[in-house]
Amino acid sequence: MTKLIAFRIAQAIPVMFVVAVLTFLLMHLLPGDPATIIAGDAADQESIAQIRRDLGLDQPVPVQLWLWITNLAQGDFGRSLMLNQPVAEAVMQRLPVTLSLAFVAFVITIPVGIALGVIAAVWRDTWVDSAVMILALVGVSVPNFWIAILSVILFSVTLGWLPSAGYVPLHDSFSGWLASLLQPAVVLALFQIGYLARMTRSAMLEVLDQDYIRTARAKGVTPMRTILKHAFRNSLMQVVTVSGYILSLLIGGSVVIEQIFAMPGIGRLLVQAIMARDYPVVQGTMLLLGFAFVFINIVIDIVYAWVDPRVRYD
Amino acid sequence: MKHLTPRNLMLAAVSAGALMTAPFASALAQEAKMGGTVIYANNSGPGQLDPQMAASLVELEVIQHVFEALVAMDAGYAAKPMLAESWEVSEDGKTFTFKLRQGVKFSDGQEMTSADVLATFERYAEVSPGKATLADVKEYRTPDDYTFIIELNNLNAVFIDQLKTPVYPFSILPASQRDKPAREIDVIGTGPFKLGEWVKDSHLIIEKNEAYVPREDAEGPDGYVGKKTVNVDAVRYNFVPEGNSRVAAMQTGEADITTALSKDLLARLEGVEGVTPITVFPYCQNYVILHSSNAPTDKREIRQAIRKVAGIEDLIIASGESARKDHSMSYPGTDYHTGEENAKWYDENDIDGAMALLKEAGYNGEEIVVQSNTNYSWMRDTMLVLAEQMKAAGMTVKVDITDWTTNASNLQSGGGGWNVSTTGFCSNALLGPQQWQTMIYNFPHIEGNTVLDDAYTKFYASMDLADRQAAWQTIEAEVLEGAYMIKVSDRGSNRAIADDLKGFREFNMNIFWDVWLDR
Amino acid sequence: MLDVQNLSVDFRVDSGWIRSVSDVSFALPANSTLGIVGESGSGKSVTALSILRLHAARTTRMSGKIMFDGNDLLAMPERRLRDLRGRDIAMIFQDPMHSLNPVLTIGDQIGETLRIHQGLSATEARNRAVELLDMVRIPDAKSRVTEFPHRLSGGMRQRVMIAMAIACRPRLLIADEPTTALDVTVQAQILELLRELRQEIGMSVILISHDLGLVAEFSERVIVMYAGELVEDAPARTVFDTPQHPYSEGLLRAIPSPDEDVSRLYAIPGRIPDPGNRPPGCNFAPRCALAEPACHAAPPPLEAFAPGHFIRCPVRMKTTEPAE
Amino acid sequence: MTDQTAIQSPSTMTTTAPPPMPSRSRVLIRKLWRHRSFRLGAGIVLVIVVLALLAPFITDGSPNKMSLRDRFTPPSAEHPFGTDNFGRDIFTRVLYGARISLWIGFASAMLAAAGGAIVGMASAWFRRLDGIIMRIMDALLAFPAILLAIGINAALGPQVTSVIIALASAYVPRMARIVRAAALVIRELDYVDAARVSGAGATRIIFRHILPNCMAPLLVSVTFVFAYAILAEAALSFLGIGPPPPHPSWGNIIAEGRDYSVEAWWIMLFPGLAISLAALGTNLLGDGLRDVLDPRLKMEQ
Repeated sequence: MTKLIAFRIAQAIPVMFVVAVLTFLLMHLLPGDPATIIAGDAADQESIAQIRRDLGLDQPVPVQLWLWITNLAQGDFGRSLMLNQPVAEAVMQRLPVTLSLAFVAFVITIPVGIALGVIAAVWRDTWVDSAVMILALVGVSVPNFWIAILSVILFSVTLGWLPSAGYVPLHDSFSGWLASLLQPAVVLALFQIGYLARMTRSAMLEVLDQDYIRTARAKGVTPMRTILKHAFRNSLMQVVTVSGYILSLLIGGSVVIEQIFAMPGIGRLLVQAIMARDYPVVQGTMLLLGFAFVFINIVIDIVYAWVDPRVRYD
Repeated sequence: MKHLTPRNLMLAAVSAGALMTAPFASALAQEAKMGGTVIYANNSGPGQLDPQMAASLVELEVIQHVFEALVAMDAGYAAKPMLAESWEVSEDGKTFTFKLRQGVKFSDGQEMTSADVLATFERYAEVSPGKATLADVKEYRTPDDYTFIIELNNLNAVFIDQLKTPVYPFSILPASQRDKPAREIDVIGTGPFKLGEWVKDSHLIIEKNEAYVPREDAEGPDGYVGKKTVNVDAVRYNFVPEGNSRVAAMQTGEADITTALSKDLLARLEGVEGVTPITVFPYCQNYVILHSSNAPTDKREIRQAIRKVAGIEDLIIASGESARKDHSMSYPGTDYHTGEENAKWYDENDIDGAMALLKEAGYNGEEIVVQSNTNYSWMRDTMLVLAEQMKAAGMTVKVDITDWTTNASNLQSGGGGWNVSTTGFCSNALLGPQQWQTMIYNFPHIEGNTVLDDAYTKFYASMDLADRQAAWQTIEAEVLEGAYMIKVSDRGSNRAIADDLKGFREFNMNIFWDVWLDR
Repeated sequence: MLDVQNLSVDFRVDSGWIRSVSDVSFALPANSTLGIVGESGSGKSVTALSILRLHAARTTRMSGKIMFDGNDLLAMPERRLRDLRGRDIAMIFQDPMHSLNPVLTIGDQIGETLRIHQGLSATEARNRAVELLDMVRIPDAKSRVTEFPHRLSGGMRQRVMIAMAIACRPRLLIADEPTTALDVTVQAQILELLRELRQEIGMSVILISHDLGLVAEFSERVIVMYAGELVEDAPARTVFDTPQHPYSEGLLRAIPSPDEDVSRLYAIPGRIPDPGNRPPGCNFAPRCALAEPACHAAPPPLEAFAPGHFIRCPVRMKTTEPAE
Repeated sequence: MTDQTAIQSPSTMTTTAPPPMPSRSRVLIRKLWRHRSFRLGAGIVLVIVVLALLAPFITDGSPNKMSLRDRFTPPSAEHPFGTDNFGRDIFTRVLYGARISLWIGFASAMLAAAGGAIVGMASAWFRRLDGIIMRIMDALLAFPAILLAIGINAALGPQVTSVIIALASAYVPRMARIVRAAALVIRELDYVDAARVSGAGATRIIFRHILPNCMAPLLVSVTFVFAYAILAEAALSFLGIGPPPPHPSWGNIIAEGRDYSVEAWWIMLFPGLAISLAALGTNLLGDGLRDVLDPRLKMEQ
């Protein structure tokens, strides 16, 4: 297992390097000069040129790339042009927000999605199944930012039940944290719940068709126990396989949700940085996200091995 | 006052004209309550707080609370001493002697002296994009701890007006910051607030500065000057980019004050209990910018044709902003506001005239690129409507919507192939012709225009206001007649304030000294 | 003990219902052995699964009666039937690879039967599972009990299946092609094991296979099924020595004998008819060398050829005298 | 019912040729038609496509025509979906938006399929490249598609084409994986070997034998990517990096209407419904295709 992890990380490094270089080049292809934005409207060309010099933006792109990579090799992600703080610090400040959002959404998605999928599979081809599957289909078909806006109008503006925007750090107040995350997390989770419910249902149906389910029934095992003990454990493996994908979808989806709910997370950082041509931030964020996703996938591999005995031993 | 409906209030604000009286003045009659934290839902947050590098409103709004300058704007936007006790100008208009106030403390407890002032100016001349102001300085002198003298090489009639600028403000920094690189100072000032917690992209808190030494010779607050008293414990700026969310925050009471609302969003707050929507004038002026070095708008007639088709009413409606119509590049009621003689180039709505001009210019369907951005919807929407108006007069228009960074860079550099774009100018119109100079030349990319060059030379050399006004009228006429820029509107700032936030004074930025929470 | 009367099974398909097993009757006294033989698609497995009602209820329709100890299993509420499953009637399946749950240990899976029906605690069940593994001759049972199925060979897995089936000492064991998926040598061992356990426990066994030789050797009585129908029902020796139905004969000739060349192995020409597309007359007629015009016209009845020997073949009924 | 003895059963050793079957495609079409969700999905998609194509005839043909005096008109007989802040008719914009959104969905799904087919084939055919290609695909797969699309789209600048390229690139890895898996299986089959022995070149084998057999899983994923792309376009527009205004893409209409979501709810309601309906229809259609064409693909999507 340790070998596998080491191997996966080793595999990821060159790929991340390619991602980093590509991001760098793509970013520098963009028109628009960050120095203009930093200087402000009232600045003249000379001041802008000076800012460009100060930031090293007057160097040729290959030189900038080389500098960036050599710094990167020493663990220095550079300094944000707009935020005037180290990229690593900027990312680390926002990471808890995005992770909290993704985590709460994940915690909502997994049980709800699985339960819906199991229910649909168990009552296959009945109205229950149809109802659940229609819901799931709606979940994967409705744009989440649209739902988010409608939800704010309903739950925050009209009913006043939940805060409309903002993020309360966990260490400030747990209930505040949860309240600030509940609405965005539920909205964010809708697509994934639909996806997971659909997937769990087919996984369950496939498992329920298996011979060992017949074996269990032949032993006199109750239907409930058959589903929970015999079928579910097996379909869980499929679920684990996609849970990494779900988590990465959640982190991706948070880009839009953070925007609507004014949450200072990675997604908003990234979008702002692209808009403002804050090159170091875009590059650093993409790179760190890449590592995060590699890490998530490794964790998934480990969980998978834990769930599926066949992998554990081999 | 209590039962004033928002609509009446807006009328009140409108009739108040350029010199803002405080419409909440009656609230001052009540005894101010101490303590509490004001929650301010702002549309974005500062990237940095180095005053000498600060041009964006969100930065300046914080900086004005934490720092102070020798000279600053009063409520009527005129220059008044703040950290200076007073100043004297020599006969030849070249030497400026500032007497500094004694006993003024930085928030770290150090007393401010002329050494700090000197360091500030020296650093400014090196790092600030606004350093052109100091380009003509011959020398600085600090004969004692409380005297600071600036000597210029040439006469500059508006030097003091330049020093009061709220953009790249001449805020006094401790001498210890003299050699700090641009944007990397420690945030220590003499202002009534000091910087508290700051989580970028999330929120920023300014706290009451207990060491603050107010100006006792004034009666009360007056723009950025006067006697400032802090009643609240702190102000928390929450950065909420979505207008919808800011409005929702006001409706739910999560915020006490918000800003940057479109006209339609502001309307949503009308009739909401406990919240008063307001529109603050003067705030900014909106212009259509024409690129005068890029074909086909390098032809004066074609630019003028675009000006003639611009239907201002529709542009204002489309922008979704609360705006007033006015032809001048200065605000009504201020020294440089021009009269009817400059009004004939405004809101012409003359399609026939435009077509005649096009014919005269030999226009033959050449593509005119209208550029704007997705980040500021009022700019985008104004340009979309203008593009339709131009098409109606037979122009071939290509709409190119980019993002703000590209748009802004192109405006600055003249690249990107644009002919027509738009932007708003906020401080320039307020502060007078000297602040307009860079913009007027830069954005339309004007080269070799002797009318403007001569008029500006005359402007700086005139000690007499009437002469300066005459020079400015020439400048403004050239810009508008030549259609380098097309004036669209005086745009107000739409804000909303909770009714229990008392003592609020309307100003171009939101100011939190002398306000208090009635809870 | 078990009396199957006029069992018919229909399955739902896209276009409606099709009959998979039609009008099958047979009986099995206590402590006896019965073989069911037929090709794939003959309905033998369907019949076996019907006894425990293991078909998907949604898509299956069953008629007739399956009497077990005087109770009709087909009419019994699911809850009561569940108590019978694994306790009184147990079943082992053809494919030991897929019949064991891959994510549960074999001890867990064997013990589960005991915990359900005998209310044993987890530890008790575990200990019993070790004993049972011993009983099915799995070496080193104590350590094997915590293994997962994928660690065992096919033969071992089938032994585990058997251990699971006999855990509650059932009175009836249904073995559906228990050796088909296994090597020839392992096949023999498994059958031997079944035989020994049968004696030890004293249970009845229904052995289902396509291999007439194997069934005849193991069982006291044999029924032959073709296209969902019972075509011959007789004592095992009779079916093996003097089968009367032409289909039984074909099955018998298809058994490879050790000294024969495999390439010359006999095969019955043609295919078993689709359940949805059966001929109007005798199901076997299209493949039958003896078929007469009457065979194609109407389905023949099951008739007594000799005492205790029934066949569904009017031709043989006419032409052949019972031996002895 | 699963009686799996067929292969071992001695009696089937000399199986005769199966009876002639009706042509494969006809069977598939009949099966698809019998599939309830396919019928429903195909119906929805068809209606949207027809409305989009007929947009110039149903409406006055000018989605960008402004009428500032008629701004914020609620839905009425004249403006069935109301008007927006420019007084533009939302119904017209939504119909024309269908053209853009469907085109983006269709083009990016096709481009992703083509790209995925090339990469997947290359990976399956040139075994030496397989490791490298699939590692890169895995890494890209780890990135949420929307992030990749944001990055690529930002670099290409705001145009419809960049949105298509960005979304297509984001979904190439998924497609490549599916094609590679299918191609690897087929590659090992006897008839491909036979073709190779008979001297058929790699291109011929790929195009004649392998590619047609990857079509089923590819087609199924194309429908799902189509649905994702419609949603992703809307999200990109919402973030301000979609097709540039005044293009009336559904995402743009919502993005422009969000400031008026309370007072003029119709601006964002109708395009939102349109997106949901289009995605729903495509998903239903995809479910049907999957069930019929490729029942084993269930897990992939």
